[in-house]
Amino acid sequence: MSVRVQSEPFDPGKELSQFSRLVSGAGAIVTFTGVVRDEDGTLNHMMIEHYPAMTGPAIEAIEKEAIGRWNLSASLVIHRYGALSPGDQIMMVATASRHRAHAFAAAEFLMDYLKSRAPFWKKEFTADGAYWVTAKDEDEDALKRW
Amino acid sequence: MSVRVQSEPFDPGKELSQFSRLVSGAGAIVTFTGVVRDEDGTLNHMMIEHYPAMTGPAIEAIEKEAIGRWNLSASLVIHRYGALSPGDQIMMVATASRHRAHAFAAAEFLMDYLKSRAPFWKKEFTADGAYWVTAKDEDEDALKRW
Amino acid sequence: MKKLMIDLVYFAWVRERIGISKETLETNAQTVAELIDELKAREERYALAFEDISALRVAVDQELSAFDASLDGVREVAFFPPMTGG
Amino acid sequence: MKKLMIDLVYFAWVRERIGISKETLETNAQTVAELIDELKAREERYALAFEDISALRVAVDQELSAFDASLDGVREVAFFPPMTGG
Repeated sequence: MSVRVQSEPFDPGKELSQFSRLVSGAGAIVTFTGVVRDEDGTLNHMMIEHYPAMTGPAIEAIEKEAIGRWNLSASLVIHRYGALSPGDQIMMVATASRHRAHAFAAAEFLMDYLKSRAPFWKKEFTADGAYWVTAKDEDEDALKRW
Repeated sequence: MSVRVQSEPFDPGKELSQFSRLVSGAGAIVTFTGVVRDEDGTLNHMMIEHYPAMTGPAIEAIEKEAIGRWNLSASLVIHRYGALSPGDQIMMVATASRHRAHAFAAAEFLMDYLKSRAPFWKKEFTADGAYWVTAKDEDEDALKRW
Repeated sequence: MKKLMIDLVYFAWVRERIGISKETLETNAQTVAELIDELKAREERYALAFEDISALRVAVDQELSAFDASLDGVREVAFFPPMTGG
Repeated sequence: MKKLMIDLVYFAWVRERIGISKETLETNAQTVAELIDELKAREERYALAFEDISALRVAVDQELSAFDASLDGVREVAFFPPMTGG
């Protein structure tokens, strides 16, 4: 189990290589990588704010739950904060399990929780001004299936 | 859209790096990597046989369907054949979409089809002898949800 | 009634409306809801930030909590809009 | 009745039971099922390979097909157990 909250960029490929070496024999490895979309060229950049005292513990709690529910042999969450440009990696989740269905379910579960329960807030800076991203009903609804 | 059927090893991390560069702006990238399990040390090695004239076209048809159903901006399937040892990567799927739910669904769909509809057959060589892996009912059932 | 010393932290547009990210408050409030009433009565910027409670979330000592949560023994209360991570 | 020249390919334990991976056959069979009956009548190793049809899959010109599929215009028929990829 590993959680990293950082402003520095990361390389999803290197992270997957490292994660794979760590868990060889797990059978199934799933990764999710979130990338800043350019929204048809309207997005200049994005600022991600977070709650340092809460972020790490909140993500660790979510990861522990995922490990228990799907018997993961390993998991990884990386989430950035600070200024990000279109094309930049925002975050990454990796899960390893004996069974593909478990690795997929755990990765989706982690993503759904990160979207709505980890203390991050995004502000988009566009040609028209700066706006806080509002939470989507569909993201809240996504949590209900777990 | 990309399909590679090969006996050579591949590096999932390098593949993800390359795939990410290709699709920057997609928002969501999901990968699945399948690794040979050592089955508690009983597996010596595995041979994967395939049907060369059918494998490529069959996987391309599956990928085309996934791209259409989930509006993917990119997809990748790599599948190995030949001799593999515990810890070796067998195969990898990558999907890119604007929305995480679409990228996840498409990756799971591709995996379910590869398990039961792409012409590969695995033979396991163990201390007790050599056995053809039998198809699991749960893999056939997994197809029914799509 | 025991006075409490509580750190308040604000994030995203709650922080922007109130104009500060952190402050320490001496309060008689026994619950988060009472604390919010006290803040709203203080100044217009607080009234504006806490105008619509349904648009807010609260964490008590770094745990997501309900608005009727007790402040007994609490050291830090955080107010923010629904999270938008991932 | 027109005679057909068809390539037959076998995979996994079907290949092992029959003992070859490929052969070309001249046949009067009009469907996959008739082709199987013809093969089973030929030799014990074919009878063994096609003993339980429910354990087999067939591809006609590289497309998964039903056992009652017509052989009209077909160039290659493949027999194999259920796939175990991924």
